[in-house]
Amino acid sequence: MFAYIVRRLWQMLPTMLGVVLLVFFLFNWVGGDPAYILAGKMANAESIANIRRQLGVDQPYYVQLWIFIQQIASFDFGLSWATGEPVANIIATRLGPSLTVLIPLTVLETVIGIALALAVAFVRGSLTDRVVMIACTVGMSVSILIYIIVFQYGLAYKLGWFPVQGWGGSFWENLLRYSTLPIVIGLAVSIAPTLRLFRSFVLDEAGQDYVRTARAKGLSERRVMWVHVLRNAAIPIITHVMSNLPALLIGAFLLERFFGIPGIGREVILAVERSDFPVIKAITVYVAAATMLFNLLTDLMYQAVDPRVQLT
Amino acid sequence: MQGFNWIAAMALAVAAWPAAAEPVKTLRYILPAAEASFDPALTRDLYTGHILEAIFETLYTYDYLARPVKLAPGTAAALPEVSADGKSYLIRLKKGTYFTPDPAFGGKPRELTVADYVYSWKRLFDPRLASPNAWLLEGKVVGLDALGEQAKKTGRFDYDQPVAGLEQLDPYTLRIHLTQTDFNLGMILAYEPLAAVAREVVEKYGDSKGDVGAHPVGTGVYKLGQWIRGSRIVLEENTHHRPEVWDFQPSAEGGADDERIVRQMKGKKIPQIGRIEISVQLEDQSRWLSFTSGEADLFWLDGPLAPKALLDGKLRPELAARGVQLSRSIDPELTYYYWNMRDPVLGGLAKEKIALRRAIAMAHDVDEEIRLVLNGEARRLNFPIPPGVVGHDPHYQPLLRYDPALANKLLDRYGYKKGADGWRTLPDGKPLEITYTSRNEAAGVLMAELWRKTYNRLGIRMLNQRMIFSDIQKAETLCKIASRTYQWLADYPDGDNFMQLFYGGNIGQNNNGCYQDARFDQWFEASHRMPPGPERDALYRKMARLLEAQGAAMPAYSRYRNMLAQPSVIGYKKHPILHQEWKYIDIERKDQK
Amino acid sequence: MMDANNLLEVSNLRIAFRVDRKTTAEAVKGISFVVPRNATVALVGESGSGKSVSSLAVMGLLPPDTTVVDPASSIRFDGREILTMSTAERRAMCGKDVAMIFQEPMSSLNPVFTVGAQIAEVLRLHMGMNTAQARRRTLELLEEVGIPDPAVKIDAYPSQMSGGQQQRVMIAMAIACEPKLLIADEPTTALDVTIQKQIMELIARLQKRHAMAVLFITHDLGLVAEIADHVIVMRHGEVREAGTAQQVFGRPADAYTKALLHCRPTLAARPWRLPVIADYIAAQATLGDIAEGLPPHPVERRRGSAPDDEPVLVVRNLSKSFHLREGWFGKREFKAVKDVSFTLARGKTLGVVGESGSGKTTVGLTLLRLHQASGGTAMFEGRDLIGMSAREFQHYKRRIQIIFQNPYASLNPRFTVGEILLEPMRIHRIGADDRERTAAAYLLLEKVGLPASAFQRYSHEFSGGQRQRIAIARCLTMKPEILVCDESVSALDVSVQAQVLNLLQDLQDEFGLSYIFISHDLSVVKYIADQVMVMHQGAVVELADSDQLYRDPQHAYTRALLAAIPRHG
Amino acid sequence: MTAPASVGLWGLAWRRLRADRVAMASLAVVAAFLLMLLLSATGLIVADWEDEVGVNYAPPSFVGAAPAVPAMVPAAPAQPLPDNPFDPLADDIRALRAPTVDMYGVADPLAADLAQLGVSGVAAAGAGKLATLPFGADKWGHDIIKKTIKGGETSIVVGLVSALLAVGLGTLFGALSGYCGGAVDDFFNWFYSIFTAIPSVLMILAVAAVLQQKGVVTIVLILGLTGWTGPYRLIRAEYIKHKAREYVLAADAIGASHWRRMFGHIFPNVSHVALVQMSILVVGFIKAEVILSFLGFGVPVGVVSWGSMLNEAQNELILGRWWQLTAAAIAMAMLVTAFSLFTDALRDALDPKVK
Repeated sequence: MFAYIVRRLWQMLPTMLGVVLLVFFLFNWVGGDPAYILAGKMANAESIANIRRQLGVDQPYYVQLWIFIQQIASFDFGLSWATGEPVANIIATRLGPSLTVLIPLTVLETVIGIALALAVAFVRGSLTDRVVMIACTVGMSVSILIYIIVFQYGLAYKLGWFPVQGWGGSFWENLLRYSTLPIVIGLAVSIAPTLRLFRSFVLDEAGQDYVRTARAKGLSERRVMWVHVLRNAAIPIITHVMSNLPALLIGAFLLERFFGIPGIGREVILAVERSDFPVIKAITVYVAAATMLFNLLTDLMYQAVDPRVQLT
Repeated sequence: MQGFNWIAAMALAVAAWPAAAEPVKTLRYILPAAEASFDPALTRDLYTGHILEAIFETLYTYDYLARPVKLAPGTAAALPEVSADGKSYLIRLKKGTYFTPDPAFGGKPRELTVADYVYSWKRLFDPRLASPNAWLLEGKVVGLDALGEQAKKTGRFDYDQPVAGLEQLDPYTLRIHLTQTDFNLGMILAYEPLAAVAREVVEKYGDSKGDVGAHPVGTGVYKLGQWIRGSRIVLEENTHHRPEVWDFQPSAEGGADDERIVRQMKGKKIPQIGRIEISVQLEDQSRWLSFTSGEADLFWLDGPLAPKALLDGKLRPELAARGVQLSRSIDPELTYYYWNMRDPVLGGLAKEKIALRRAIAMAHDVDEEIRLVLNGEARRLNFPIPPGVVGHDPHYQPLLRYDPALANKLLDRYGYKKGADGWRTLPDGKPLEITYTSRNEAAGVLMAELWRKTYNRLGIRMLNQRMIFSDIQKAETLCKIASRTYQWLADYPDGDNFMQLFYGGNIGQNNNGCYQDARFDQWFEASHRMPPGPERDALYRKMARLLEAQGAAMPAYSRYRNMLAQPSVIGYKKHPILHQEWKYIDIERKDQK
Repeated sequence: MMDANNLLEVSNLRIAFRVDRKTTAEAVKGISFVVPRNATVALVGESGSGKSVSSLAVMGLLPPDTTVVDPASSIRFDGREILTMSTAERRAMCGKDVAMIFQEPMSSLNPVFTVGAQIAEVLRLHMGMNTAQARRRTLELLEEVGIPDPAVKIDAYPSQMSGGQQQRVMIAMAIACEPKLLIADEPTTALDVTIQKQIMELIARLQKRHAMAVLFITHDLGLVAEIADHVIVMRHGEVREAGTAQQVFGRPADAYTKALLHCRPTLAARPWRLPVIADYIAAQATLGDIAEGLPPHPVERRRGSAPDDEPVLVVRNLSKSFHLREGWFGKREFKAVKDVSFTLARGKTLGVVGESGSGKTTVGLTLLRLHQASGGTAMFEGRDLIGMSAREFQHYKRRIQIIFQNPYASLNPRFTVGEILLEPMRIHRIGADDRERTAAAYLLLEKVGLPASAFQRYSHEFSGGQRQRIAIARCLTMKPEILVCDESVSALDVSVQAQVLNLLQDLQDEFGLSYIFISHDLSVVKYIADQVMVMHQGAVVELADSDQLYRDPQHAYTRALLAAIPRHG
Repeated sequence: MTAPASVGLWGLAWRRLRADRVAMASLAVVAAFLLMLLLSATGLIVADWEDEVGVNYAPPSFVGAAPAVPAMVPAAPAQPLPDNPFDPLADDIRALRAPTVDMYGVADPLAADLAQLGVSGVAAAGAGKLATLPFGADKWGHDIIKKTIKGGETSIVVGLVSALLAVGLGTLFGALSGYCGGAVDDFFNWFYSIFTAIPSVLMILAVAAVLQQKGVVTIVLILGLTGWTGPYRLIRAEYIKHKAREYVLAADAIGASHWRRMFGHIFPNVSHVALVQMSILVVGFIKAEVILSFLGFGVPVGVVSWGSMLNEAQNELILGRWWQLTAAAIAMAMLVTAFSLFTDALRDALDPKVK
């Protein structure tokens, strides 16, 4: 097991290197010149040269690349160009709010998705099934932007069920007061695709021979679904949920912007708007690393769920 | 629904929790963009400026009510004594101003002296800091620039080395020696990058690569409380601040409103509001819904939201009925269009080029731009110096007026013939295409669409180039932008700050149209050395006319600043230069939550 | 009507499947049969005969949304009508009174639960046992079905067991509640012959010990000869013949039954041509009733190698290893074929037999260089096919061809039959132009017994046997000298198998082709091969003339294989 | 030539599809959109969408004209230089407006020309503009219905072209990777793992942060270059699966070249995967274009897309001008729903179980 983890980590290195090269290529080569943003409104050539020197962007590319690699290895990406805040600090402090929304969202989405998928799979092929699936498709075809605008206006402002936006200091306040509506919207947006996906996972399994065996044993349909099918469908479900998490961290930026949640996604957009390259670079590299680690974690979880998997 | 109720109950319980310990008056405010570093030397945006202005203090500030704006002493005891040649300023400090307590001072109160200002100004020239605000004093103070040059060579900025131009007569008295005549230095000294920071604090928390931007320690009325970056900033009253009392006179144009404010506020201690809670909200809808649902007390009604609250520049009746107050002022800002004088197609002083530029200017419907792009939230401006700024001429008549028919005739006359496809060519038959550059965001798109209509009116092909801000700035300093809509917000409310936009010596800095004309430059240099007055105004009028006649640039408008206040806010009036007025106002909340 | 001695009475069972909104396809056309208590009844039929559908109907396992059971149908179990039972009643019955085992034990067991848990689940459900009781009983059951070391295997997952053990687990699960009826749906088809025999014996033993009835469903009539008391032969959803085993095997009344009995090659005889169903049906139509089937062909075919055989392919020390990645950079070698040597004579057939994993298929693929050999030589016309470059081998490709096992996978589904036949000729520039090639293709279609209209149709429109003919025609376009038949008839129904074997034999007679005939079916190999090579775990254990090998096997493994062949008649 | 009874797999799929009523209905909707696209792309309809036919924000006819609008329109042409109605100095300016302006001693280089040409005055602005339109007007007075159709053209083209690019890349890479295996596979897998390690939103943002040129081509490139991973994974798996299939071995045995096996034999058998991926991506990309527009990657000026409309209309909604948002959202939802349903049916119809 340990050897397996070590080997997997070792295998991540080339990918990580590729990510680093890609990010470096994008930002240090293709990207615009940050000095002009930082120089302020009365920029002259001399002050710009000075800023370039301070940022190190006047160095040859290979030197910059080496510095970048050192930064990654030491987890020190220096300071944000826009705010002067240490990048490591940015990531550390923005992660909490993001997770406060995303973890309950993911858990609820998964649980509700599974429950509905099994319920729909009970009546597969029926009119109810078809109607639900078409409703899901319609639900998916509306842009998330519209969900947010309408839900915020309707539920928070008109009905006053939730605060319009905000973020407080205490975890419980954030979770129970400010995160509720973003989670509701996140659920409304994500439940349709999740349900469709989970349904297909469940139906794939429901067509397997062992399900026929289970029925031949005289098991109730509920037990067949919830025990025999679900346990097998859990494998693709875990893959889906786990591989989605890191992407969701960034993907929730619209929610974070509209509801004033100081999370990672919002920070990325802010950084993009301010051309704050160190922040984008760091987040990109770390999210890529997180994605890879999550993949590893997923594989480790397989072992718990699926006895056929041998991690060697 | 059981579950929902339970959650709601929990939420209420949680919400009610901090309420018990809050006897202080609290003002809630919204910033539409995230704040940056709280280091005055590094500030570049007005959002951060709000906070800096509250925490740090400059030598001078502005009178709250006086219009046109009037300089007033801040930490200085009085307005500066300026020598007749405008080259020497004598400044005295008020005694008894203290920095807020900080471990950097070893637990002892620390009084503000002129050395703090000298230190803060030196910092702007430290190459390691690469301050974007050095230009405020660049080339002005004797010996200060040399110190920066020396640091570039040695790699270390010597803060202990005295500067000849900054003569510290005693801890409370400073004499500044300027390299040339400048009557505007007082206004520059009111600009928040020149506020005082304490050397001990900077050295404790680290400069440049350090973290002093996260530990603002100033002498202001407020100090930083809770701070969740990019989300929530809480300012608390600095109880050690030197005692001040609200004492302003109503201004002539303020009328009944000013009278009321004076009546409500006069004699009160500054500040009345003990706590400012600022939240950062990036989306228009979120901000607006926050304000209307009562989650904010003061609201900056920017751009796209204006029609929601205003109708023909007045508060909508339903809001007025709720007692919402509107404070509306014109920003000391100039929006103008420039055509690059070095552009091969547009530039130059040849007559057909002037005709081309003036025809374009005449075909542009500024009023439509105000109506559609700005939702009516701007005032048409014919003169390059906006209202509220010294040197503005309200009676100036524009030479360039909207007349697309005439513009087309002018182009016909100068040989810009229309081809078979309906598009004009250059007089020599080459294709005519003009690039208009705008920012890569919603407003940039709208402006480009409007300009496309203008060029379509003339039968000229327009290409829209959309770039991120930094790239535009880079291209502008290299004279590579053909035409653009440019906005300039006053650093200090004097015409000089606007006319320098067209000064030949500023090409590569902010003369983005790269306009250079010997007469203009000569008039500008002359005006620069004059104190404000009719003589200087006359020069400004000639300069404005010359710009128009040559079709180098066309002033367009100044935007309105609309602030909404909830009924509970007392004594509020938007100041055109100050970022915020929190210390001058009061709030009266019956249901103090 | 109800005979108390009959455990299961199926009468007038009529089942149809909905194809789309308008059309339905009838799979079972009003069949009736009974299963007496304590008896073993074999339900025999080829694919599409409706035998499995009938058994699934008994268990209520047909997909409810697409199945239409005729209301006049009746299935009575132990006196109770199953078709009108409530779901709960039926559930209580399934797994307790009636149990079922399936063809694919691997996929029929839930991969994520231990076998113990899956068996105990039935016990807890139907017998009301608690966990400890169920575990004790599970151990007994595993012991009974012959799982070695049950105390360990009870906590094993299905994937950790062999196919035979998995089927034993299925059986243990089925007999856990002492059912009155065990339905076995092709329980041995997916298993190797030696395992097949063991499972058959196990079922027979358990049937006796537990005094239960067994409904045994199979396509292989020969398989049930030893265990069935009653035999029901089905075809196209109808019962063709029903009777006691003695009666059906001894005096079959129906032509189809006879055909089934005789189409399959036996070890005992080697007719010049195998009889096919059409022969019997035609005979029945013309002669009315024939007591003994068709008279056997007068001449028996002689097989065997002769000293004057001209060797066409000489294989020496052929080996093939696969490398499995292991560890950081390490690889593990797996030897699939170990030093195989043989000589193939012109116009003769070399049979290669072995169980799954014996490497017999790999030998074939390696000879065609579809797999790269790890070592050895294959001399063809004095050139080594293994050692030459890929470019050189391109010219030899058309001379050595292969027919695969799965007729459904070996033809490109997006090509018409015409395209399939023309492609090799175009590649090897056989024929002057496409017109000539088309003419050749039509000739070949005729030769393999397909109508000319097949040329423009797609392979999915053909049955398995027809597809195998197309595959043969494709090979023939290149006029090869050697044809590797890799389990080419194993996936076909018995009656079709005979047709294809006859075709292969005809072609050999006509063109003098040499075959390497790879199969797990010893009877078929005995029939078609001159020489037989027995492979086990990648190595050749025995190579001899076929008659000699079957008469006097030298190696213990060969003997075990031969002993496992079911015999009848 | 072909016997009527003989139908290929595609033909069979089409038959199954035709039996599915939902599929046919959604196909009809998609076809209608494509027809509209074709007509508008060739300029047969809505070529005049840029005409400012209505007053600004003219409401839909069924709502009725906004009361404030007619009051404002005639005011505009009344004065050559319209004053800001709330300009406190309006009267002074009017009073002071003289036929000639004071030049303050600055010479006007064009004085002579202008004197000859004379002042022509301003053409009446807003004259003849409609107070209401069938589904209202946008900020400029463009007819929303025409704009929506024109916007659909851009959005669908962006979706189709970038999906084509993504699927093309994914298929090519996947085919090479799955078929060749070994080092080629390792290389493409490395590439794939890099692209999937970075979430696509972040990838798009990163590219957004650095890219200079904005426009339709940029959007297509961003989407296409980040979207190839999904098709790649599936096509690669299919190739690995098919490579070992007997018909491919048979093709090898008859001497078909690698190229022929890859694209002549295997590709037709995996093309349905590419087709389904393609339609999934079209839907995804049409939706992604909205988000890109929100982030300022929108289409260039003079071009309209549903994304740019939604982005524009986002702020109109809180001002009570819901029609542009509604029109774009409904049009998009209709197409996307129909396309998704069709994709589902297509996937079922192409179900490779037939093989």
